[in-house]
Formats: sequence, C-alpha cells, structure tokens
Amino acid sequence: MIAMQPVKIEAIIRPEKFEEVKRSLEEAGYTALTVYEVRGRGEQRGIELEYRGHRIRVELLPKLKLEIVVPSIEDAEKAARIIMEAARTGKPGDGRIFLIPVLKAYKIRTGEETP
Amino acid sequence: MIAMQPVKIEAIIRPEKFEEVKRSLEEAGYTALTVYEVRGRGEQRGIELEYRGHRIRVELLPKLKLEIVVPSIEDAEKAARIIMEAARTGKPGDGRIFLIPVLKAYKIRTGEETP
Amino acid sequence: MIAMQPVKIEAIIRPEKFEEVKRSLEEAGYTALTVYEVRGRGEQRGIELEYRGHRIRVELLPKLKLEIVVPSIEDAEKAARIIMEAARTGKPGDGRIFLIPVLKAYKIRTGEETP
Amino acid sequence: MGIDAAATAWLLASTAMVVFMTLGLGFFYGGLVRRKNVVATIALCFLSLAIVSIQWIIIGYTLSFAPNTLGGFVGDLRYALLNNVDGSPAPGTGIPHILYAAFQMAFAGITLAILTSAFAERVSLGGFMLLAVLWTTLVYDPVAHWVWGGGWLGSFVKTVTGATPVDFAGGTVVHIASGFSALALALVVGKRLGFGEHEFPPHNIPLTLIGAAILWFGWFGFNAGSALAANANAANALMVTHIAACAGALSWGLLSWAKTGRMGSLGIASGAVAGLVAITPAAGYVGPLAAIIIGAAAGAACYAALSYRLRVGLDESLDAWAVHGVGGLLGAILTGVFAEKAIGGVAGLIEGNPAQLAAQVLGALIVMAYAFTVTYLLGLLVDKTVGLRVTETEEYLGLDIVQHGEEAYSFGE
Amino acid sequence: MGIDAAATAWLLASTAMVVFMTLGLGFFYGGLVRRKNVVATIALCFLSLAIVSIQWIIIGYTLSFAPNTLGGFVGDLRYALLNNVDGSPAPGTGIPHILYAAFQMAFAGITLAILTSAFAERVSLGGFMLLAVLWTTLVYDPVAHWVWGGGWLGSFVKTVTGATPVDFAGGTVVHIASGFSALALALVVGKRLGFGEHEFPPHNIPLTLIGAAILWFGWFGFNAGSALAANANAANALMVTHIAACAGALSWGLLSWAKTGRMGSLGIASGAVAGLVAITPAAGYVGPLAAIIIGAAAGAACYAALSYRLRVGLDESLDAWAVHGVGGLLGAILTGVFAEKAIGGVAGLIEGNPAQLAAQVLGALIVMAYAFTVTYLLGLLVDKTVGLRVTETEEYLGLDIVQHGEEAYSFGE
Amino acid sequence: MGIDAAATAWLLASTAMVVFMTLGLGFFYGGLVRRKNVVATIALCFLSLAIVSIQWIIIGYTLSFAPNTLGGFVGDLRYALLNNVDGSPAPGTGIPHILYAAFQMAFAGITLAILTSAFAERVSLGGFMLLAVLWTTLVYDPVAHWVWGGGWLGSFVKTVTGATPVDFAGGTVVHIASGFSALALALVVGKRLGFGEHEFPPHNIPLTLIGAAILWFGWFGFNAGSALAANANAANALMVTHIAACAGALSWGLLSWAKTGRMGSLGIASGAVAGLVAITPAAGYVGPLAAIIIGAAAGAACYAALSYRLRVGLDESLDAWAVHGVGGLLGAILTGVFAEKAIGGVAGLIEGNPAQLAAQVLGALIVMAYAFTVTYLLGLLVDKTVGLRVTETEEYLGLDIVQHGEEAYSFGE
Ligand SMILES: Nc1ncnc2c1ncn2[C@@H]1O[C@H](COP(=O)(O)OP(=O)(O)O)[C@@H](O)[C@H]1O
Ligand SMILES: Nc1ncnc2c1ncn2[C@@H]1O[C@H](COP(=O)(O)OP(=O)(O)O)[C@@H](O)[C@H]1O
Ligand SMILES: Nc1ncnc2c1ncn2[C@@H]1O[C@H](COP(=O)(O)OP(=O)(O)O)[C@@H](O)[C@H]1O
Repeated sequence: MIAMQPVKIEAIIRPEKFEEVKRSLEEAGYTALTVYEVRGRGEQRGIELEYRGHRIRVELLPKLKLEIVVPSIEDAEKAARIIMEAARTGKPGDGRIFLIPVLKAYKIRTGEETP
Repeated sequence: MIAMQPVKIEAIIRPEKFEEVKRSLEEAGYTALTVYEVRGRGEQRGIELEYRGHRIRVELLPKLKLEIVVPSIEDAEKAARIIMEAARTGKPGDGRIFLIPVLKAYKIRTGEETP
Repeated sequence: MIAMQPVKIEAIIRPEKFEEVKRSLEEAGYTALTVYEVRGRGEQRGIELEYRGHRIRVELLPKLKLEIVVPSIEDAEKAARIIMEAARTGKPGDGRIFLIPVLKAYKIRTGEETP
Repeated sequence: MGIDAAATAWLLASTAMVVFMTLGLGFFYGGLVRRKNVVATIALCFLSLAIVSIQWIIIGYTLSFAPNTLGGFVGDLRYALLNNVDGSPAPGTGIPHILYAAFQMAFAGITLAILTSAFAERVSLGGFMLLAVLWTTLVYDPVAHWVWGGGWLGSFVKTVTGATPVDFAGGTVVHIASGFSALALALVVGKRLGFGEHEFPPHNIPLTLIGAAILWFGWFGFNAGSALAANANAANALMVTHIAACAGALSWGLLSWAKTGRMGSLGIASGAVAGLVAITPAAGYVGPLAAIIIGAAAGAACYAALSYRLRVGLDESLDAWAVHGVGGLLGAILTGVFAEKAIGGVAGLIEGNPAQLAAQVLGALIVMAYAFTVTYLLGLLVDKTVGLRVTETEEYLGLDIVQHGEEAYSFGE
Repeated sequence: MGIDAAATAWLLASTAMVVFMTLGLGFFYGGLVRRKNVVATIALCFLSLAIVSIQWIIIGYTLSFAPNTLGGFVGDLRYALLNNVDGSPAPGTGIPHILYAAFQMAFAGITLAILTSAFAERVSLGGFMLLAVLWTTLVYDPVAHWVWGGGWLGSFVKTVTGATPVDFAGGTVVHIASGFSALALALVVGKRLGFGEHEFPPHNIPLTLIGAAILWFGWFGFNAGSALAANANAANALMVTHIAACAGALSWGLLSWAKTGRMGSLGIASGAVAGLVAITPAAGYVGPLAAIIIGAAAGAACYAALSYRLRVGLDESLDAWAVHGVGGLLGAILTGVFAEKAIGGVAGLIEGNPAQLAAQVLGALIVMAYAFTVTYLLGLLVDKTVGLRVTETEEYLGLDIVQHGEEAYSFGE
Repeated sequence: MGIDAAATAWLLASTAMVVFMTLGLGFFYGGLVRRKNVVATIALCFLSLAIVSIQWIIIGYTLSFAPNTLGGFVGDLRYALLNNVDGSPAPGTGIPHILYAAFQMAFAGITLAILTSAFAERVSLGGFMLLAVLWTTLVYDPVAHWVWGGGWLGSFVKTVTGATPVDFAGGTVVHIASGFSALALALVVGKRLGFGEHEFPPHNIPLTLIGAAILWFGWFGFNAGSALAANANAANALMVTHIAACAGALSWGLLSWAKTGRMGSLGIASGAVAGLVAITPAAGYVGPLAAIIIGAAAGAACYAALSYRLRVGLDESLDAWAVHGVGGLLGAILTGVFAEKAIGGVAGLIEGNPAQLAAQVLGALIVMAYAFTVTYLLGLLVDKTVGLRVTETEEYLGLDIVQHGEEAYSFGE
C-alpha cells in the first residue's frame, strides 16, 4: 500500500458535535463529507442509570457517522486529529474513528479517477 | 497486512434478527457495535409473488447493517461465525457479511489509537 | 492483494438517479446491492444561492449511498463505469464512487465464504 | 314531537364527530403497527366506515331499528333502503329520522373498525371485506336491535332479573360486541409471524397519540350525542365522559409507573380510552364522582387484561379485547352499580336496586356470548372460503406494499 | 326573521369545521409531495386561508354577496370592510349576518387552497401571494356572486334553459372554479423538474390520510352547514355527504384493485374526496340512494381523469383538476339528474325536468370557462411580472429550505 | 332563566373543541422538541388535562366559581365535589350548570398545558405532577375567581380606575397566567444542556402544524363558546377570532420574511396563535377591523418577544411566555383600546373611555405579578423537595426513553 493511496475516514460522533466537527474540518480545508444517522454502543454497552428504583440500560444511542475520503494516510491522520479535538467531551460515548483503505476513487460528474 | 491489523465487520441482516445477533455477540464479548437501517436486494432481486393474479416483485427489503471493528482478522472471523449462527433462518434474504481492512482506529474520548 | 480479492463499491449518487442506476447495473448482471439515505457536501460545500436579497448556502444535500460487493477489482471498475454513466447529469453534486478492499465475504443463509 | 332544532344542531355535530373518531381510530391503530403495515391498518378503518355505511342504508338500519320481526331477533324491513326515513322526527326523538339513522350509522361503522385490531398486520383485504358485510349484518345489527331497537333481549332480561338492562351509548352494543368479536377472530386467524419471538415495537407513537386525541374529542359526540338532545342529560354525559377518560389515563399511567418505573404515553392514552369505553354505557346514568371510579377501575382492569393477554401469548394485536371488551363489560356492570335515579331515571345497586346490576350482567353476558360465538363461526367461514389471512411471504413483506402497493414513508426523496 | 339560535349553534360549529378543513387540506397535500416541500405545501394552505380571509372582510364579501352592480358581475360595496354586517340576521336566514359572512369566508379560503395543487413543489411564494389576492378577487368573488349572490348567471341560464342552476354547497363555486383554475395554472407554470423521467412518490401517506380524515369531518360543516339551519335539510345533506364519500371510496378503491391488483389507500382517500366533491352541489337536493350513485360515479370518473392526466403527462400535481374539477362538474350535472322536489324543492331529469339538467350543465360550463380563462391570464400576468415559479436550483433544493428556511424532519437529533 | 337548548348545543360542541385543543397543543409542542422528547412533551399535555380535570371537580371549580370567601381570594366550598352542580342552569346563563363547569374545566386544563413550554425536554415527571396540582389550585383557581368568579380584583380595580376589567375568554386568566408562570418556571428550572452552544432544531414540523390546525379549530370553541350562547355575540367572537389569527399569521410571516428572507411555517403558525391569544380577551368586545389590528400587532409583538428571549439566552423553551404571555398582555390592553359599546357593552379608549384601558392594564399587571411570583415560589418548592428537573444523564438520554420507556419512532422495523 503506497503512501498516496486514498483513505476513507469513518468517524462516529455525538450528533450535537456535528456542527463543530464540520466547522473545524472546513477550516483545515476538508470540505467534502458524507454523513448519516446511526445508533451504537461502545464497550460500556450504552448507559445504565437508576430511575425510580428501577435500573435502566439504554443500549443504542443515536450517533452520526461521517465519511470523508482524503488522498493520503497523512491527510487522514490529520483530519482524524481535527475530528477528535472537535468531537471530544471526555465522557463515555464520544465515539471512534476508523481509517479504511480506498483502492480507487472516482468523480461521477467527470468520470475521472481522483487521487 | 499483518495479523493484528484491525478489521471491520459489516453484516447485513434481517431487522427482526438484530436482538438475537446482539445478544450472541455480547455473550462472546463483542459489545461495541454501530447499526443503521438500509435496504437491499440480493441475487434473487428481492421477492416475487403473485397477488390477485398480478405478479409483484418487491425489490428493496428493509435490512439492518451492523458494523463492528475488532482488533484482528481472527476476531473478525469468530464474530462473523457468531453473527451467522444468530442471523440465519435458512431462507433467501438472510444477508451477507463482509470483512474490511482497517488501517488505524482511534478512540475520540482519549484521542489514542486503539488496536 | 491478489486480483480475485472481492471489492466493495461505495457510490454516492443523486436520489432521483437511483432507479436508472439500479436498472443499468441489473442489465449488466449486478443485481445485489445495499442502499441507504445519506447527506453530503462535496468540494463546492453544497449550493449557494441568492434568495430575496439574502445569500443562502444549503450545505448538506440528500443523497443515496449504494454499496455493492463484487468478486474482483475488474468487476468493480466495470460496475463503477456503469454507475457513472447512469448517475451523471454533469452538474455539481453528481457524487463520488470509492472502491474498498474486502478481505472476506460470507453468505449468512449458507454460512459459506463467497468470492 | 316536532323537530327540536337545538337537538338537531347538536346531533349534526355529534354525527360528524363520531365519523371523525372512526377515521381517527385508524391513526391510533396505525401508529402501533410496524412501518410496513401502517397504511393497511389505517385503510381498514376507512374501509370499515365505507362498507358499513353502505350496508347500513341498504339493510343495516332497518335490521337494527325497525320494529321487531323474527321474535325480536332483528327489525323488519320497513326502513330498508332508508324507505320511510325522512326529515320527520325519528320515533320518540326530536331529531329528523334521517339524522338519527346517520348518527347510528357512525356507531355501526366504528364498531367494525375497532375489531380490526384482531388481525392487524396479517389480514387479507378480500377476506376482510367479506367478513365486514357478514359481521355487521349478523352480529352488529342484531345486537343493536336487541339493546336499542326493542328486540327480545330487554324483555327477556327483565323477565329473568326484574330489570331492563340499559346501555346509554354502546358499552354493550359497540364495545363488548367488538372486543369479544376481536377475541374470537384473533383465535381464528392466529398469531403474527414471530409473535412471542421478537418485539413488535410501535412504529410511530405520535401518530397513535393523534388518534387518541381524535378519539377523545369524538367521544363527546358519541356519548353526549346519545342523549339525542342538547339538554342536561347530554351535559352530564359530556362531563362524566371526560372525567372517566382522565381517571382512566391517570390510573393506567400511575399503575404502570408503580410497576415498571416508567409511565408510557401509550398507557396514558390506552387508559383514557379504557375510561371512555367504560363510561359509555353509564354516561347518562351516573354522576362525576362515579365517573372517577369507573374510569379508574377501567384503567386498572384493562391494564391487567392487556398484561394477561401478553402473558398467555394471545396475539389480539391492538387490544380491542383488553380495552373495549373488558372495559365495556366493566362499564356495563358498573352502570348497574352506580346508576342514579335522579340523573337518568335508573337506580343501581348503590341506590338499593340489585336487579339492575343483575340485568346489566345478564345483558352483557348474552351479547358477549353471541358476539364471540357467531364471530368465531363467521371467521372460520371466511377463512375456509376466501381466506382471512395473507400468505407468510405477504405477511413478511408487509400488507402496505402487497395489498395496497404503497410505502407509507418514502425512501430516497 | 329573527335570530334562530339553533341554526346559529350549528353554523358556528360548521364554520369552525370548514376552517379546519382548509388547514387539513394542507396535510392531505403535504403528505403527497417530496420531503423537501412538505412545509411549503402546508404553508400554502395556511396562507390561502389567511390572505383570503383578510381580503374577504375588506372587499370579498361585498363583491360576492352584496346586491348586484356592474350588471350582476359582482356585488356593490355596501358591505365593504364588513360595513352593515352585524349581529342582525343575514338576509333570508336566521343566523347573524356576521356569522354568514364568516361561514362564506371559510369557503373562499378553501377554494384558493385547493388550487395550490397546480404548482406544488415549484411555486414562488411572492408570486403565489400576489396571485392569491388577484384570483380570489377576480375569479372567486365574481363566481360566488353569480351563483349564490344573485348575479347575472341565474337569470341568464334561466332565460336560456328555462331553469335556474342550483349549487347547494359549492360544487360549481368551489370545486369547478378551483379545479379548472388549477388546470390553467398547471399549464402556465409547467411541469416539475424531472416529471415524466422519474417517480415522485408521496413522502408520508399517513399525513395525507390525516388530512383526508379532517376533510371528511369538515365536509359535514361544509355541506350540512350550507342548509343554514339545523333542520331536516341539513340532516339530509349530512347523510348524503357521508354516503357519497363512502361510495366514492369504495368505487375508486375497487376499480384500482380490479385494474392493478392493489387498492391504494390514496385511492380510497381520493375516492372519498371525489364523492364529497360530487355530492357538494347536490347535498340539499338528492336522497341517499342517489348519493350512492353520485359518489360511485365520482370515484370512477375522477380515477379515470387522474389516469388520463398521467397518461398525457400533465403535471397538475396534486389533482385538484381530476378530483375537484371533474368531480365538481359531474356533481353539478348529476344534481340536474337526481334532484328530488320533495327533498330540496328542485326536480331533476328523473322527475321529468330536463330543463334543470340543461341549467346545471350550462351554469357549470360558464363558470368552468370563466375560471379557466381568467386564471390562465392571471397566471401569465403574475409569471411575467413577479414570477410564479422558483429557479431550477431553488426547485432542486426544495421550497422548504429555500423559501421557508426549514427542514420538515430534523437530521441528527 | 331556563335551559337554552341552542346555547347548550353550542357549548357541548365548544367544550369538546377546547378539550381537543389541549391535546392538540401536545402536537404543537411535540413537533418542536428533539426526537428523544416528543412523547414526553405530548404526554405533559395529556397529563395536564387529566390532572387538572380531576382536581377541578374536586376543588378547582368551587374555588374558582363559588361565591367569595377569604375576602374574594377564592370561592367557597359549596361546589366542592361538584355538589349542587347539576342540570339546572348555571347562575346567569342558559346552560346546565354541569356543562358550565365542564367548559371551564377545559380552560383550566389547557392553561397548565401551555406552561409546560417552560421546562420542555428536562422536567421530571414526578415534579411536574406535584407542581400541576399546586399550580392549578394556588394560581389558576384564584386568578379565575378574581377575573370571572366575582373575586376581589374587579371591585378593587374599579375603585382604583373607575372601570371593571373585562376578559372575554381568558386573555388574562389563561394566557397571561400561563405565559408569565412559564417565565418564572424557566428561571427556576434553568436552561437545557447545550442551550446556547448548539442548535435545537424542531424534529417534526408537520406535527407542529397539525397541532396548530387543531388549536385554530378549537379556539372557536374557546372564544365563541365564551359567549355562553349561540347568538350574535358568539358570532362576532368567532369572526374576530379567525381574523386575528389570519392577521397574526401574516404579520409574523411577513416580518420574518422581510428580516431573514425566509418565511418559516413556524412563524406563520406562531403568528396565528399569537393573534388567537391576543383576541381572546377582546373577542366579545371588538369588531373585525380592530381584530386585524390586534392580530397584526400580536404577530409583531410576539415575534419581537421571541427574538428578545433568544437574544438574552433565556430557555423558556417553547415560547409560552413570548406568545401567550406577551400576546395575552397585549390583548388585555388592546381590549381597553378597541372595545365598542355596541358590540359587547364596554367602551374603550377610542370611544373615549380611558378608564377602561387603565382597568385593563391594572388587572393584567396584578395577575401577571401574582402568577409570576407564586409560580416562582411553587417552582422552587417543588424543585427543592421532589425535584423539578431530571439528572444530566437522563436529560442526555431523553425523557421518552427514561421516563416513558418509549421511543417515538421505531428503529429497525
Ligand atoms: N468497536 C466498534 N465497532 C463499531 N462501532 C463502534 C465500536 N466502538 C464504538 N463504536 C461506535 O462508537 C460509539 C461511541 O463509542 P464509545 O465512545 O466507545 O462509547 P462508550 O464510551 O459508551 O463505550 C458507539 O455508540 C458505536 O456506534
Ligand atoms: N453483493 C452484495 N453487495 C452488497 N449488498 C449485498 C450483496 N448481496 C446481498 N447484499 C445485501 O444483503 C441483503 C440480503 O441478501 P441475500 O441474503 O443475498 O438476499 P437474497 O437471498 O434475497 O438474494 C440484501 O438485501 C442486500 O442488502
Ligand atoms: N471526499 C469525499 N468524501 C466523502 N464523501 C464525499 C466526498 N466528496 C463528495 N462526497 C459525497 O458526494 C456527494 C456529491 O459530491 P460532489 O459531486 O463532489 O458534490 P459537489 O459537486 O457539490 O462538490 C456529496 O454530497 C458527498 O456526500
């Protein structure tokens, strides 16, 4: 896998942090992105709380998943750092980022392969 | 690609099997997951039926897509087996599992790279 | 990465082009697919327009994301071409296609690994 | 009696409100099913109203409300095709006969709509339409005749118990009949695929609550309209109807809170409906304090009935039995307990008239048994002939796409 | 005549119901469009009501209902700003004049709301607001005056055919006028981007069915309120209104079932509306059996009209023409066929009075031609000046975000 | 006076309509919150109605409407448990006493429901239920007594200003009381987590618009029902109510269009509600032209109040204060300006009676101060005892899942 292989960043974040993440990415020059609603749980298996003497576990919490394809692993690492800064609250549930290799990328409008 | 590279499991399953799959994974120690609603068709192109003398094809059926990132391909294969056991009905439409390589994984809360 | 490694095509397209894309893929023998609703912006950061003397930027536009796993990179490139032909309008916002490597693929109904 | 214009004004509004309820029930039920069956569920209520209304003016009204024939089993045919039903006052009332027929039509419509609970998410449209005509003709119309049309039941019960059963706005005719018919049909049609194996979460609770709001609103027409006049009796009916709904909502809500730590909005809404159901037979006979008790008792009893149904694994899917059947039965009985002579001319147990209670119980049981039995047989008949249930594949795909060719919520755009 | 309190009670309720219908139409239409235009579609109905109501009390009521001026083209200005419209009985009625004006106001409001079908998902808000004022002043008000306000049409048609056309609750004034105006505007404004190339599936069918339920409910106020009294005539109107809705629902539903194997809920709901439209002019003149025929015929005719529209590729997007235009025309004509002297004092063809049929046809055609032509010209005028359609980009993005700055359903949380 | 059957007919309908409004408010509010709190938001309105209604028949009605005790602070206990409240005419009216109590009950119910705006998305269910009982008993009931029940306020204000304040349908009792109480509670309970940091977009605008439509419809019962008769006064109230709603919708809509380039449907709907609120005290006293001014002024003032609230970062979340508080205050004052002797027997500033204006202002201020202060104290009391707000974690998860155990929209199927 050579350095200039494009990479896809998949970031699962808190919905309320999305605007901040988007803004931070934009300032760093990463404007393109795809986003959708997901649900998830991490290693804590969601949140457990006591309500009126009953234990309640809420397992699947709403999150947003961002996908951003960038031209290189360096870019991906940089963007990941930016996302982490903007999305962090320090509390459980802040989410994860995964970097996925991309073999090829195309732009539909022009039909060309892009880096 | 070395053995301890993390792997993302993508499983497309019947919605009504989700609870069972989640439970089975949990019992095997895989608690973290991300899930969202998708639609899909497999090689059968959905389901065709005859209704009141009219042939109807329902192409896109609702499915759930699970994503689970695990530390290694061995884990991924094990989790895939677990998902398959829990999600199987034996009838068309049971779904597919794909294992996708992950270059790096981060935990947003701590900012650290995770295996 | 050997040639017969399966590949996942991820295509982000205009919703109104979905039927056309689906039909074209089908004609070429690619029937299976998974699809879901996403939102996104490209490098243009969405669309800016002037309305009643106020500048409006609509950043996140609704798109559909298709995922198709095919047995080889050749297949993937062929399918990508087909999608691009069907999804193109030539205007900004036509979308992107990414090819992602797949390590393994399973069919849940049979439990077998598929190419 | 000539035409009473004020009564007519109120009954015009009431009729509109009861029609609205029937459609509103579709949203109440529709929110409770899975996304793939919401259109079908609402459509059943629209179709119930449409089918029954046409049947009603052809034959249903006369079977229900014409003078006795067949020993008081049904009415004779003098009002068939609404013959002799015109603008002159309906017998014994101050409203035009055609308005009385319209008001009663809406009751017949909603009764069928209620029982669609039984086979939600799996009924075949053709089977339903056949059943609709048979059921309204052979179950609803006779029962309405017995209770309201001067049929055999009243004098029979009077002979046995010494009192005539009363049913102000349809606790027996509408709610016991539909609730126990739903029970019978649930047994005939069987459980939904996967029932007992995985959850069937309601797909859109706000939609159900919209339905509940419409039901609550329309019920004022249902109950206070049943006074057939704009008078103190109607006013009392309106007050007690509302109070019973409130008491039912609180009782179901608080009980489930105590038991589970959470107070589901569906419990609040179902409790309100339970209270409304139970006050229905009583609305013209009891006062507001009795209404609190009746409503609260209904909330508790229907909650218990629902829990019981789930425990025994019965898929009477949207709880027509637990809420309308049990609530209606309770209401019929409590009417015999709390009826006050000063309010509606009938004394109940508390005023020292146990005969009335006996009459209420007997009347209710007869209707319950008749509705259950005949509906069970009709269900079997339809099932064995045109079929009452879709195939497994159709059920898996969902009725909306298979039978209606529609998806409730669009995908893509 | 003094004030008739019972009539007033019913008309107060009826007016509220017709206002509710107008807002409800927003949900009926709103569920049919794509997600990106639902807010805009509902807003058009709210705005129609608001704009027309203000126009109505300033000038609309007097143009419509004051004594003739300009040779009976419109009314004179004696009621401008609701001058001389107070609590004393409206001429020829037993209800307060101000209530009569309010009831009629709601009719004017809904008529404009209906025609927003024509340019759904692409109309410019500014253009619409200008058109709203022009259209209600130059089309609705004159037509209302001709048919209900004593304008030239009645006596002209009477001279030609020997009978005076009747329109009980607005088959001509409301439905033909809005339906054929919608046709004209659809021609002016042109197809939606992509129409004919890809599907435009309704984005939220339950929302449309909520709208349908409100329409059905409100229509009782619309039609039975048009009796302007709480009497046998109102009762008859209510009955036939409901029956026509039921027959329309079943006829459209069953026809589409026969043709396609599926019975769409939108077909059931549209059939009900078609039945309601067609019975509107007839409601005070025909009986329940005629209502079955009128409703069923309307369901079939409007279904055929809709299919025809789709076949020829006309983007009159939400079918005001196919349902209101065609249904209203059919109803106007069938009123001339089925009118019974005993019911509303007018005899139709069946009772041997072909002149009435001729009068109905002529009256309807005149209004149809006037509404179509003037609306077409008004549409052009607005389009050439402030513009009636948004830009391609705006249309692509959706009216909700562009014109209203809103997204109907939130994303993210 | 005996029973006036026509008045009774109208009040039966009106009461049903006001109950429907209260439930409808749940949808109005429910669409504005985030997906995770919609069930809870709707449930608060259902519970408000249920709790207040039970309280009302036990103690609320008598505190509000029985003859003075405690120097006119509240009524005495003669009507406790609805003792002595039966089918005979309510004092000074032609409707059954029990109907009058029911009509007023619905007003008490909606007043509490309005103020749930203050703590939307963060209130603890138990705290709310306790507050509900305290608030309706210690704030609503006294205020209703002062303004409508013959309490001290009228004669006090008359002594001071020379005129008696009037409040036709509850501008002061319902809207000022709930709006300023909401302000107090918002201060007690504090901002939602994240308020001011990120957006809280409404999760379902069509749901809010359904609520708005129901409010608009029900308001006719609210205002025109307050005439307590089916007469010219009711007719006038209906007309001006509608006109003020239209003017408010247009004024808010056009102002926001001018300022932002977009005309939000929520602005249109909120403007309509603002107009409805402001006309409420005036509906029996002013004519349609004044209604345009009152409605338009309310649209503008409430829009400004909302903008101000956002600017200062106050999380009175669903704008009970900006719309009901400010709109009610404005309406109370403008009633003193525009009242016409010929319409409701009261002359305002324009007819040369500045005393009336002074009386309106003083009356409104007293109620405003009382409601704000006592509610603030009650809020503190509840907060310090059982707690008025959920924990941060509960708030983060959403009230629906935590308190109601429900998800509004299903996931998966
Ligand atoms: N191993 C994983 N695979 C897939 N998704 C994950 C994984 N771990 C976390 N996620 C996603 O990230 C979200 C937040 O995770 P995390 O911050 O770890 O939550 P928590 O702190 O509650 O364990 C989860 O809801 C889930 O959607
Ligand atoms: N090659 C593929 N690429 C992407 N998604 C697929 C593929 N094959 C199947 N799927 C997904 O899995 C779901 C179930 O597929 P499958 O079990 O193969 O269905 P069937 O048995 O009807 O062919 C499909 O609806 C689709 O979402
Ligand atoms: N680099 C990227 N990473 C992830 N998604 C992208 C990327 N670029 C584009 N997309 C997706 O493709 C969609 C269309 O992109 P594109 O055609 O580039 O839009 P535009 O022409 O407006 O820049 C976007 O809305 C987004 O969902």
